[in-house]
Parts: sequence; structure tokens; C-alpha cells
Amino acid sequence: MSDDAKIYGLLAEFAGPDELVRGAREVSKAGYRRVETYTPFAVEGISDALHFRPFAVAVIFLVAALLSASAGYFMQYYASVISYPENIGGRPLNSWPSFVPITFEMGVLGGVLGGVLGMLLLNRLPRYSHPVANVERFRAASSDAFFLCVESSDPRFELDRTKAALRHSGAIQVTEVPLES
Amino acid sequence: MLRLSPLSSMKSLPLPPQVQIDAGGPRFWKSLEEWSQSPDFLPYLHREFPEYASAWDNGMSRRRFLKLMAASFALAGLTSCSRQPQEKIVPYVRRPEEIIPGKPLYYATTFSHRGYGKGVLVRTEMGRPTKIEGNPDHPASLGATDVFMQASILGLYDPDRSQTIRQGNDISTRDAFTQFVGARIEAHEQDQGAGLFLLTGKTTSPTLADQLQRLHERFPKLSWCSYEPAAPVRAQSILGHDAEPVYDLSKADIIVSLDADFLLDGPANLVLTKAFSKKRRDPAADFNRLYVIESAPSITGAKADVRWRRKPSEVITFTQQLAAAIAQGVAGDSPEIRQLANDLQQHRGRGVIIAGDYQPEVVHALAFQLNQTLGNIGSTVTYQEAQQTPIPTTSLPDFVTALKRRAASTLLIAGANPIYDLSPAWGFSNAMARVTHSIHLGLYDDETGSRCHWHVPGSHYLEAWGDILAIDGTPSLLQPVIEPLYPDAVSLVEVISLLVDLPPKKGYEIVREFWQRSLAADVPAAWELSLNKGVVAGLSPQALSPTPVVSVRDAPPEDLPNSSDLEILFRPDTAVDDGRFANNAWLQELPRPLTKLTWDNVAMISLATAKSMGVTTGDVVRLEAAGQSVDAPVWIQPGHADGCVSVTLGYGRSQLGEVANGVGFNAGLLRSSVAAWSQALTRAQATGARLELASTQHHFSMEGRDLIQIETLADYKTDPSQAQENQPNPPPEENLYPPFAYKDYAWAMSIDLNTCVGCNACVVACQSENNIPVVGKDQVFKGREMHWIRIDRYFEGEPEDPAMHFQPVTCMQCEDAPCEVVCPVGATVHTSEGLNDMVYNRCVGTRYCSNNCPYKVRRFNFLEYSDATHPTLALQKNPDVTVRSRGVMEKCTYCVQRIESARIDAQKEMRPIRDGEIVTACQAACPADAIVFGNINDPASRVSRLKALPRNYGLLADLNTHPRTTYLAKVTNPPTAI
Amino acid sequence: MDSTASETAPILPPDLTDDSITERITGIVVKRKMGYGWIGGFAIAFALLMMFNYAIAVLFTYGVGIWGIQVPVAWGFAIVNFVWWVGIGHAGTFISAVLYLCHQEWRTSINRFTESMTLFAVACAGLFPILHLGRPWLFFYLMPYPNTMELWPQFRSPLVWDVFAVTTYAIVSVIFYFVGLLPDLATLRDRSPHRWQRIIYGILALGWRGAGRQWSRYKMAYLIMAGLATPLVVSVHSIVSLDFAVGIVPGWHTTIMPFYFVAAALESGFAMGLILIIPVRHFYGLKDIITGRHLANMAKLLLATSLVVGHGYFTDTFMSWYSADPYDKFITADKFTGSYAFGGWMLMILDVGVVQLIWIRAVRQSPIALFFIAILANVGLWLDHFILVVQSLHSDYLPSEWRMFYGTKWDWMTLFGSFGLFLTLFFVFIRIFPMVAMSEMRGLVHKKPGETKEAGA
Amino acid sequence: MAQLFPPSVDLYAKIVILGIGVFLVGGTYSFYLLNRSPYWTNVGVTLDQPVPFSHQHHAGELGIDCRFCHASVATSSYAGMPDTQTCMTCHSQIWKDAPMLEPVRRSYAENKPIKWNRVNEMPGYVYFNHSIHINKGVGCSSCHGRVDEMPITWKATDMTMGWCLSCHRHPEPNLRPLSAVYQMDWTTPKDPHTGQTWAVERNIQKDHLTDCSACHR
Repeated sequence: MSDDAKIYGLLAEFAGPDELVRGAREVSKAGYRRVETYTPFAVEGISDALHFRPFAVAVIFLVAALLSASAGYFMQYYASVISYPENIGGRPLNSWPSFVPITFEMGVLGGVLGGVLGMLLLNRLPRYSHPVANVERFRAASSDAFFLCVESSDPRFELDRTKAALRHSGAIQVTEVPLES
Repeated sequence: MLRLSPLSSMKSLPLPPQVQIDAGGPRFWKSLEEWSQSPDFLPYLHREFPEYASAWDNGMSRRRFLKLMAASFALAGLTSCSRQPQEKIVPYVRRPEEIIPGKPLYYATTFSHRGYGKGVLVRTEMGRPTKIEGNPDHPASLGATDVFMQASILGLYDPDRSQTIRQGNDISTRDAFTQFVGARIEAHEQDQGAGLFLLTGKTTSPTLADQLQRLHERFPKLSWCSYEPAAPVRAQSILGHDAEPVYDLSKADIIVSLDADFLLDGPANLVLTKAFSKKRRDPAADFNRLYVIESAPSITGAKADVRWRRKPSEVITFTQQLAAAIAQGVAGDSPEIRQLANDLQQHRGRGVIIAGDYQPEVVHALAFQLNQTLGNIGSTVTYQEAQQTPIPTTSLPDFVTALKRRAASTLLIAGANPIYDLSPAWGFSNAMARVTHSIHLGLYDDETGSRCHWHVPGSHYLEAWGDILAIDGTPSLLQPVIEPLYPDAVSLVEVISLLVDLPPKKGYEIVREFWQRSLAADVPAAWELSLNKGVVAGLSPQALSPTPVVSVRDAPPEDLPNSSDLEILFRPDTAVDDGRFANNAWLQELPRPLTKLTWDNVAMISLATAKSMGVTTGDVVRLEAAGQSVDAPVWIQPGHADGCVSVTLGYGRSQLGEVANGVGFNAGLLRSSVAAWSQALTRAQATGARLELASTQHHFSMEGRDLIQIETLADYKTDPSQAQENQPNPPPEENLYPPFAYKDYAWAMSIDLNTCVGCNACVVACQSENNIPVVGKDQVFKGREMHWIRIDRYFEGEPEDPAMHFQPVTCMQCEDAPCEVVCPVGATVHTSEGLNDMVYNRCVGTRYCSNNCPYKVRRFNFLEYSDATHPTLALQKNPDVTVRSRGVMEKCTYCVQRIESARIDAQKEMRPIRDGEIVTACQAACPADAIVFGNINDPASRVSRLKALPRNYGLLADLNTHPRTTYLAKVTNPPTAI
Repeated sequence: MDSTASETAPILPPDLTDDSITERITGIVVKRKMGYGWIGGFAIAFALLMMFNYAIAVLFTYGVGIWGIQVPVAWGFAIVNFVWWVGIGHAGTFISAVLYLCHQEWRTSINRFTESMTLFAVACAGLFPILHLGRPWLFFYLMPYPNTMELWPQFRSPLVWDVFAVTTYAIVSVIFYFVGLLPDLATLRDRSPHRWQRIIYGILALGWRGAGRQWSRYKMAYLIMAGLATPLVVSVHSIVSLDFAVGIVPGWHTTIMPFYFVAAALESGFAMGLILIIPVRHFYGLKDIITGRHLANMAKLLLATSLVVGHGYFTDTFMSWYSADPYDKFITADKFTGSYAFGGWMLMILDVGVVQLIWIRAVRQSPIALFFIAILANVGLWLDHFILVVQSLHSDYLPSEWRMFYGTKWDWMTLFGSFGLFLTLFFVFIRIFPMVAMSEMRGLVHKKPGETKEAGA
Repeated sequence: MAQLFPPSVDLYAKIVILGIGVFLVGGTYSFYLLNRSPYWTNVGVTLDQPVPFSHQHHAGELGIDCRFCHASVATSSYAGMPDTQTCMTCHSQIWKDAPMLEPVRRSYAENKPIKWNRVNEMPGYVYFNHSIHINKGVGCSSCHGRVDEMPITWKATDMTMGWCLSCHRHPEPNLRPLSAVYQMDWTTPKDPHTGQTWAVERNIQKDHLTDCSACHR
């Protein structure tokens, strides 16, 4: 429909986290896929309701950690065996026990840096402006309001039917999200 | 084996009751104060270490510190990211023939001290003298040096040297002075020199003697007095002639020292040390035995196999008893005398009795008699006629009375400092005040100089022409190795020349002309040779005239103080001598051999005496003697004789220089005469004040650790390797790491604890070779002295009368060095030849290496210690060694600069480095040849052979550091009876 | 005392709602006026900080010689302070990471405190290794970077390990802190009254909107970070302890070091946590959010760690006797009988003895008592490091080189000055960031009473 | 009302973040380059000298041997800067009154040295010895470049520690027949073995060359 294009989606507010989870389940049962919830804290069950698993983050952490750990060891090996081999107190050039601590630290550092950056990127952060914020009431989403938004780009999205579906799923209030404020 | 570990010796101690009460289990004694826990000592328990109050502030307010600050401001904010400033190259206009830029040159000249000469070789770098070495061709040096010779190089550059001629309070000129002297000559032509007074130190210069004779011919009535504040006593009045003993210790199996510190003091110390140590090098071969009877502990006493402490008067009675025992063969009731007499009787002709230079005449006479009756004269000792003075001299007292009689109109003082040396009782200053024209010639415008109408800067011996005799009479030349730093500076011969020559001559002409007359036929050649060798060629030392046997009258009734009295004895200081070196910072900061004290002189007493006086180390006491009194800090010294106080001369300077002024007290004030070396002490009472004393070693005992391995000769003969077997914790055999291969060379060092006499020569030699800074009393007090080689001193046995041991400790150059592993920037790493390199320019100063060094030989520049404020001092620096800046760690490098230059020479000739080609600074200086350096990859090298000896052991080898420097165990030779 | 003061108080007041939390916590930051108490406290802290700067200026001008260090005691206050501050920096991450993994919900009220404490403590700690250098302007020689000298750090040295460990710890702590802060920043963005506040917080919040998918990735990341931070906490102080354990100095060269260093670190951390939280909850009326139960739990952890430390002392002493190593035996005997005996005994009394009072319920429930016990414990732990560093060094192998160490006034100024830095940062923190992790609190609020686990140590 | 940030902000945000990234990487790299640039190392930088002395003319065109002026190069650590007398040996005969040489004549007359600006500069803690390099067959041009082509002398190599090490680790390629040491246009032979054989027969201690104390004392 033509008028659907003008709005970003429908923002439904729910009374509390449990209502939200229930609502989310129903909405996705109804076959909506481009659905997102907005909550002041991590509400348990949402990701199940939205059929979402954050594996990617875990993988990024692992890979980053392993890479930077091995880089850490190689750095030490290169410095003390290849670049400038020196007799230090009669120790072997590749005194690997001495190289363990730094290898470990590098692993942790790389893992955390990579993982967190990955998490932010996957979350498309930083993103300072977002259509849902065009709804004045949305400001409460960061303190005590629980929202669910069905985006207009969803194939099944039809303004009135979706509105009805949302109300039916327990939303206490449904507002249209304009694209431009 | 009888060897006492401190622990077991403590068990054997009669401990004071307080100690026994709280003594749970075995007790170490940490320091004397702790050991003697009587109520009046308890407050001072912590005094083993410096006090807190003084350590609170960093002493920035103190004088020397300010100097450092000024320098460090210059470096503040230095970063490594700055580009280098544009440098200039300044080539010669006309390059002198002999100088190749970058290559050092060596010149032979002679260091003169108390009127006698010791030959030296001076290294000059593009015209500036930087290092003193001994002259092997000179009979009084034999290639070795003592602390004074080493430190004299710093004296040359001393910024406090006087630089211009002064008349009254105005700067004057050479011409003005010459005219003035001319006028004086005319005046004295009339009175034939009756009003001409000449006061000098002792001198044996042939040229000067010749000049004096000519002077005497010109002014027959002139009076000349020459004195030394530290002149040896001779038995002239008793023996009827001035007999100069010359000892040959290479023949002596039994050596008896009657309070003679012959290893450290006197014009023959180097010769005697060499001979003495030669007979202690190989326990398997002949091995001498040393008896020492002394009041204040000396290094000679420390080397003694049998040491008896006696106060001065008792030394005399002891000698008398011994003489009696030997003469009448009646063994007295004292076991010591009997024991010693036997030993001497058994070694007739192979023993020697050495009377201390500072003993009264009677002791010398008796020593002469003993040597005579024991048939030692001619073998171990010869008496030679002492140098006859060229012209009649006036004794000091007569001289002073003459001055007082207003007879003087002209007084020339050179090389003497009566105002400082003599106590006010002499009234020398008012005598001087009456003189109409007084002239002072000296390196410094000192206490005496400032009272003279004229002061003429004297030239340093490295700047002047001259000549001098060695103790055995061998003449040698002084040649300048640098143009006088200050053009006004003149030498004594040049000043005398003003009086006797018309026109006056330069030093070179004077000396050259004298030898022109006295040298062998081919003068130019002989002259060249003499300059080159440092010893006047073609002259054999004058034959010793064996003196006729003289019977000694029974010792005259000496007015000995009765035994209960407190006595005081004076000695020249082991570092600043009679005060002439008081402004030499190296010597001021040189830890004294037995006290490890720096920057001060003290009133040294025994523990018992301290208890009876109710004082402890650091308490200031007022000493009164000969109508004078001085305030002196007490120092309790193990092994000091009871009932006497020993003080050293040379301190309490008021007008010498920045370094010397206000340091210590002037003990000379208490002397009744310049020949008085011991006398009764009127009173000594605590003032209640305290003085912080900066000692570099606070701990006395070895804590039962196996640091110095000691065994008796008897034990050694039964089982040479006993010392190692008795180690409490032997070194582990296995090593976790695969050994590194040292292909070409493996540098190593061996230090023989048996021959080392602890004379400190190595310490100063190292300091001058390696640009080691002086840090000042406050910093030493905080424990920041910088010496790369230190001589550890330990006491073993009873605190009252312990055995004393020396152990020179340098960087051990460990093969598995703990310091290297912990350095985060690789500023200290191992070389392919086993050196433990210290890379100053990489060091960031974490000081971790120092913590991890079990030998604590690393030194840190806590502040900007290298003196940037005095330009002349920069001239002394060795250009082959980096001058370390603030915040950098440093340590002994085995004189790597010498290794590298030797390597480069060898490599140019495409040959390996020869054994003995590299001589480290400490090794070169050592008069006992206790230090040997070389390549242990070469089994034939000297060091390899020494390390193969059974006595060889590594310090703290149980830590598996594999030190490259190892020690040869100490072997003592006590008589079986004791 | 009211119910919240007892150690059995619920970890949350029953009447708490999303809105009330948000209102109270954000209120402190964005609405509350600066009180005189805050200004006074800040002034004192800032004065100390200025003294710190002065001492450092003098230090850089003259060199480390202004301190009391010498040979053999070449390490002094700088290292002691470093070790002590790093230790304090440990409790924060421990509470947020380890307790998080253990689902100790009571941590939620205090983890923001302790995390910020961590950051500031590490900031202080990080300064000292550089101040301690003889040539601080060359500190970068310890970092690996390609240079024209073709030289690298010497990676066998524990000091280089320190550089990596402490840097990693600092960076990870900051990230951990920021990630935890992200949702609360969003809250501040939306709740601040003034536009400029909203813009500033808005920029920091990176546009966080609490979308479901964001939340689940966020939780995953937070969980893994906690998992990584836990071994990190242990490793960091273990590595610091290796500075000593790797050395051959008798008294340092023992395998117990990492174990008891970590324990000591946590003890000092929990102690410092109490020192900070007790006054703050009082002055900002958070007694119902940070209840007596939280304090009691902290206290119990303090007690537990102090016992571990005590065990460390015992083992250390026992081993030195058992090893029969003469040098180690001597240094241990000297610790209790020698020149430093006072410190040797005092540190045990303070960081183990006094802490045992926590066994008493009354003490556990009295914030005042806990406050002072915590202070004494921290003094004791500083002494502990002092004795470890100084007393071990002052008489090691060669008696000829034994010496006493005395701190100069500059030593003390750098020590107390570092408090200035720490407190200044902390005063600023309570004004600009929420003291309690609001988003997590909300999570707790909505837990069914049954779900809330029994917290306790 | 409008939300806090308009959509454009996101663009700016991305630009800023990118900018920070570029600054960090680029800044580091440019510092890396700076340290190796002539600005830092003075390679190829000419300094104005009291006398515009031309090695090109003297060493190149006239073919005067290096040792004529740098006399101690084979015997001492210091190559030796010619004293004024050396200059005057020739210039008292030729170019007697060339205004260019006025400083030289003045120096000779007034006995005041000529103050040259140092071109090849070593830090004080580096102990470089010319003689050993000459005697082991390291040619002048290996470090100083083709001075015979320099009208005004400049620094030919950066003389960083890394540069020193490159040769101290593998001296072979920089060795020559001892006869060719002073030869400017010498080129290393293709065959690597020649260098190795020289290294062996001149008994060069390769292990020692990378010891710290070989250069720092």
C-alpha cells in the first residue's frame, strides 16, 4: 500500500516485560518477521520470542582472542630469537615459559577489544538517530516503558490489520512511527 | 679444623647477663652496640644503621648536594626524541709529531711524597693526563701504585688549586714577584742572609740540594728548616747516627711488626707489600709468618697471623721484654713473649723486627739490637746512612724561636703548612706576623699561605721539571706531562733559581744543567733514556753502607704514662695523609680499610674503653691533651687496644678547598711536637652532641656464611681442598639450561685473598679509569657510593679482638647472571665472551638488576653525580668510557675498554690476544698481585692455572650463578703453639 | 537501626519500581545540586592531587635520588604503592565478573562503585612504575615498537609482563565499565532536564535504544567478557607477584607469591570498597539499595580473603624453615626479630588480626566498625608490601651490603598524593555517572520473588 | 517534537570515527617514516663549511689518497682531520691567493684552527674505531659513499644502530681486498664466497660483532 511507505512502522507499548514477551510471541506467531522490541533492560525470553541467537558475537570473541594470543607469542619469539638473539643470563633464546604471561594477556586484550567492537557493529552502533525516537513517548523506553515495533518493511505489514493484531496481542497503546519527524 | 665461624665464636663468648636472659637459641651479633646490651647502650641499638631523622629529608640543602642539583637542572626534561646538536670539528693547525689523535701516550715521571719518590707512568689523551700507572722500572714502584699515586691525577685538576700570584689581597704578576725577589736579594746581600728564612717539607731532590748549596754559599747565614708533620722517627740519639732501615722481606720467614703499618704507609710500602705477598702466594712453597703488636688496627695487623693489641706504652714495654728475652735468653712469664722469642730464635737470620715509623726512639734502638743479635742485619734488613742534608738545617723549634726574635725579614715557605700542622702553643702565627716579607709557594693558598704577604701558585708534579730519590737512593726525574694549567704556577726549584741564578732559569734548564754535570759520559743519550725509563740511567743506587755494630744502652727510663692513664696516638690518615690530600674527593670518599668510614676522621677506641667512657659510635667527645682540646666523634673499633684513643691527622682544614674545608677535626692540635706520635691524654669527656658518620659497611660479621674461606697452613698441608669441602652449601652440579659456547675468549678473573692486603689501591685506580663519580658525604650516608670495586671487611671471633678479613668484590660476570634476566629493556646482556655487558644508553633505571644481584656490585646514579659544574674535572675523564648520567645503572665491566683496545691491536696484526696483554685497572694497581685477569679458554693462561688450584672457589657459588670471578681461599699461618 | 541495616535485609527494597530507581539514581547525577559536603571533600582531594603533582615535578627535576632508596634497597615506596594500588584495583572486576558468573545478584547494587574504584586505582597504580624509573622519559623502551636501533624489550623480564598485564587490565576494565554503563547512559540521555546534558550523554550512549536483538548480543558479550575478566584478574596480580617471585632475593623467591598476592589484592579491594561505599550510601541516602546485607557480604568476603592471606603468611614462614635455605631462614627470622620487626608484626595484626572481628555479628552490622576495620586492613596490606619489598632487600646475601631504608618526605608525599588523584576521580564520578547499574536493577525488580537467589558469600 | 539527533548526525559520527582511525594509524606510520627521513638522519644534507672543500676535486679529479689528509685512519680510532699545515703544503704553492682559501691562510698565520661543521656524527656513547674497519677491509666508500663525487661533503648513510648492525651481522658483502679499501668505485663481486673467505682468513669474530660492548662501553 502506498501510505505504508510513509511510516517506519507501528510502535506498540506494553504494560510490562511479561506482557511484552507474550505480545512478541503472538506477533511472531502471526508471521511478522521485521519485529523489534525496545526495553529498559534485558527482558528474558524476548530473543526466543523473536527467534534470535547471538552466536556471531561469541565467535568473534573466540577468533579475536586466538589470533591476538598467537600474535603475542610470535612477537616475543621474533624479538628474542630472530631479530636480535642475545644470551640473557644463559637462558635459551626461545624461553617459552617466560613468554606465557604476555601471550595470555594479549589473548584477553584482543578478545575483549574484538568482541566488543563486533558487538557494537552487529548492533549497528553508534546510530544516533532512529525513526522510533520520533515518537515522543519513546523516551520512556530507556527507563520504564516496554515497546514492540513492527516495521512497515515487513511483507505481511498492513496498517490496520497489524494495528489490530498488536492491540489483540495486549498492547495498551499503538502509535504510528513517522519516517521524518 | 679450628676455624671459627662467627656463630660458634659467639657461643664461646661470655655474654652480658641481659643478653643471656633473652637469648633464645643461637644469637648473631649484628653490631657492637647490640652485642653489648648494657642499659646505656640499648638506646643506640639501631645505630648500626643511620638514624631516621637524618634520612627524612634528602639533604638537598647540603652544600655538595646543591652542586648536583645545579647540574641536574641542565638535564631535566631531556628526551630521547631530540635531534643531536650540530658538532664542530677543530683540527690542529700544526699537529705535534708524537700525537696521533685517538691514541694515548705514556710518559714516565715520579710521584714524590714526604720527600721520597715513587715512579709512575702517566697516560695522556691528546695532551691531557688521565690515568696514573706504576713504573715497573722504578725500584719504589715496581709497577704498582698506592692510593696517593692514583689519586694525584685528580689533584692536578682540582678546581680549588690557586691560580694566580697574590700580593696582599691583590692579584699580582710574575714580573712583579721577580722584581720583589730581586729587591730581597739586595737586602740580604748586606746581612749575608741572616734575615733570610727558608721553611720547606722534606726533600731529597739532588737538583734542589745543589741549588741550596749555591744559595748557602751566597747567603751563609740563612736558616733553613725542613720538616714533615708525618716524619718517621729514627733512633739517632741512642744509636748515635741516623740509620735508615731497608728491609728485604723476600728473605724473611718471621716478620715482627712493632706497630709498623709497613704494608700501607711509608715510602717503601709498595716494595714491602710485593715482597711480603710473594711469600704468601703459594702455601705449598715457603710461607712467612707475621706477628703484629699494635694499638690501632691497621691493614698490616689485619694480615697478621698473630696479632696482639697493646696501647702505645705497652708496645714499648713489650719490646723491652722481648729484647730482654732474646738477649739474656730468659723467657719472661708472658706466654706471648716466650712464644715469639722461640719463633725468632728458631729463625735466626730469617726473621725481621720492624719498628713502626711512629714508635719512639727506644723501640727503634731495641729493634736494631734485636735484629743485630738475631743476625738479621745483612740478610733481612740493612741499615743505611740516611740522606745527609746538603746544608746545615735548623730544627723547627729553633727556627720558630729565631722567627720570634724578629730576626726574619724574608720568610719563604714551600711545601709546608705550619699554621695548620702546629698547635697554637707554638705561636707560629704571631711569629709569622712579625716577618716583614713572607712568601708562600704551594698548590693551594692555604691556612699558611693566606697569612703570607705573597702567595705563588705551585706547579703540580705532573706540570713541573724536577728530580727526587727513591727510598733506596735511586734518583729519578720528574717531567711535565701537561703545560701548567695556570701559567703563573712555578716549582720550588724555579723559585730558588730566582735567588741563585742570574738570569733566573726555567725548570727544564735547571734540572737539565744539573744532570749535565752529574750524568754519565754520553749525556744526551743518558738523558733521553732517563726520561724514557723514569729512572736516572747509568747510576746504580748508592751502595748501602752496613753500619758498625753498636751496642744499645739499656733502654733509658722512658717517662711512660702509668698503665691506668688514657693515652692518645696520632697517625697520618690512610686517605688524606697529613692533610695534603684533604681536598682530593676520591680520597675523602675512599672507605678507610678497617672502618669503611668516609668523609671524616674519628677518635677510635675499643669497646671496653667506650663502655668505661659511656659513649658509643657517633658521640662527640672533647679530647684534651698538651693544653689543647678538640671535639671528635667516637668510633668503636673491634681490635683496638684498650685504654687509648687513636686519631688521624689531616682533617679540620679551614682554608684548603670546597672538599676539605670543615670536614673532620684537626687532631694535630693535640700533638706536643711534630715528632709526638703518642702521649698521655689529659681528659676525654662526652659533649652530648652526636655526629653522623658515613660508613659504607655497617655489618661486621659474616653471619656464618661461607663468603671468605679460611684455613690454617697446617690444615692446607694435610688437605689443600679442605676449604671447599667445608662449605655449608656446596654449589649444585646440574644446570637447568644448556650451556652457551664461548668460542674465542672467555674472560675471567682470580682474586687471591691470601695476598690481598686491603690497601684500596684498586678502588681508586678503578675510580680514575672508569670515570666513577664522587657523591659526597650525604649520599654515602644514604648508601649510594659508586665504587665499582669495593673491599668487603669482615670481623671473625670476639668483638674485642677479632680476626679481620678483606675481600675485594667486583662484578662477578656470572655466566648465568640473575641481573640480565630481569632487565626489561636488555640493557645488561651477555657477550659472546662471557662478559656481563652494561649498556648505559639503553638503561631506563628500573634498578631491578641491582635487587637481583646477590653480590650487590651494581651502582646507580640516583642523581646527577657526574660533576658538570667544574670544567677542569672534565679533563681527567677517560675518553674510552662513557660518563654516566642520572638514572642509569653502572658496574664493573672488567675494563672492557682495555679489552677492546687490546683486541683491536691484536686483530690488526691478525693474531690472538696474548695472555697478560689485557691488564685491568685494579690488577695494574695492585701491589700484591692479588688480582689476575685473563682468558680461561686458554688452559696455559695465568688465570686458568690459578683457577686450577685447590684453593679456588666462587663466591655464593651455591646460587648457581657461575661467577667468572673466583677467589683463592685465605691461608693463615699461626704458630702451632697457639 | 532500621530493617535495611541488618545483614538479613532483602537485597532490594520491596517498593522499588523501574521508575523510582531511575528517578533516584539519575536524580543524583542530573538534578541534585552540589552539596557543601561534596565541595569540601573534592577540595581536600584536589589539594592532595596538587601535592602529588608538586612531588612529581620535583622528582622529574632531580631524579629518584630524592627518595630514600639506595643499594641494596633499590626499590622503595614507588613499587610498594604500585603493588598496593593494583591490588585495590582488583575487587572491582572481581565483583562485577566473578560474582556475575556466580549469579550473586546482590552485586548489582555495588558493582558500579567497585568498577569505577578499579579504574581509578589502576590509574594511580599505572603511574608509579613510570615515576619509579631512573629515566622516566625513556619509559617507551619497555614497549615493543619498530625502531631504528632494532631493539626490543627483553621479554623474559617480569617488568615487561607487568607492562602488558597492567595495560591489558586497564583497557579491559575501561571497556567492561563502558559496556556496563551504556544502557544507563541512554537513560540519562532521555531523562536529563537540560539539552546540553542530553547531548553529551546522547553522544556517549552511541544511540543505544535497548532493542531486543541489541540486548541479547549485549548480554552475550557481557557474559563472555566476564568470563575473560575472571582469569585476567587472577593473572594480573600473579604477574605482579612474579616481579618478586622471579627474583633471587631471599624472601621474594617463593612459589606462594601469586597465590597470596591475589588474596591480598582482593582483600585490599574489598576493604577499599567498604571504605568508599559506607560514606556514600550514607550521604546519598541509598541505605535501602545498598543495605546492611550488601555490607555484610562484602565484609564476609574481606574476612575470607584475610584468612587466605593469613594462610599465605603461615606457609611462607613454614616453607622458609622447611627449605632450610640459610638466607631465606635468616630473612624470615629477621622479619620478626630484626630492625623491621615492628612492621613485621603490625602488618599481620592489621590485615589478618583486626579483620577477624567480622566474625562478630554486631560488628558485621555496624557500618562504622566495618569502615574502620577496612581502613586498618588496607594500612596493614600497604605495610605488608612495604615489608616484602624493603625488609627482604635490606639484608640479602652479602652482610657487607646490608643497609636500612628510610622513606624521605618525598616518598610520603607521593604516597598521599596518589590518594588525591584517586579521590578526585571518585568525587567526579559520583557527579557524572549513575552510581548504581540501573538497567540491571530493573532486571532484578521484575524477577519473581522466587527467582531471586539467596545472595551471600 | 524532533528527536535529539537528526539523521545527518550519523554521517558525521561515521566520519569522525573513521577520522580517528586514520589519525592513529597514519600518525604512527608518519612518525615511523620521520625517524628514518633525512630530516632526522641528515642523510644527503650539506652543511656550509668555513671553506667549501670539495672531495670531488681533491679525491676524485686530483686522485689524492684519503690517507694524505686523514692520516691516522688506519692506525687510530679517529680518522684524523688534516691540520692547516697539510692544506698549506700544497696551497702555499698553488691557488696561493685564491680568496676561497683565505680562512686557511688566516688560520695558518694566526695559528687559529679552522672550525669545520661535523658531517658524520656519532653519539658520545658509541665507540667507533676507524682503524679496525680499514684493517679488516671495510672500504671508506662503504660508509661514506662516493665522496669523490661530492662537491660538498654530505652524510651518505643514515648511520642508525640498525644500519651498523646490518653489517656487523653480515660483514661479508662489505669486505674488500685490503688493497681496494681506499678505492672509491669498488663494487662487491657477485660471488658471495669471496667475502666469506676474506672474513675467515682475516679471522673476523662474527659473534663478537653483535656484542653490546663491541660499540658501547
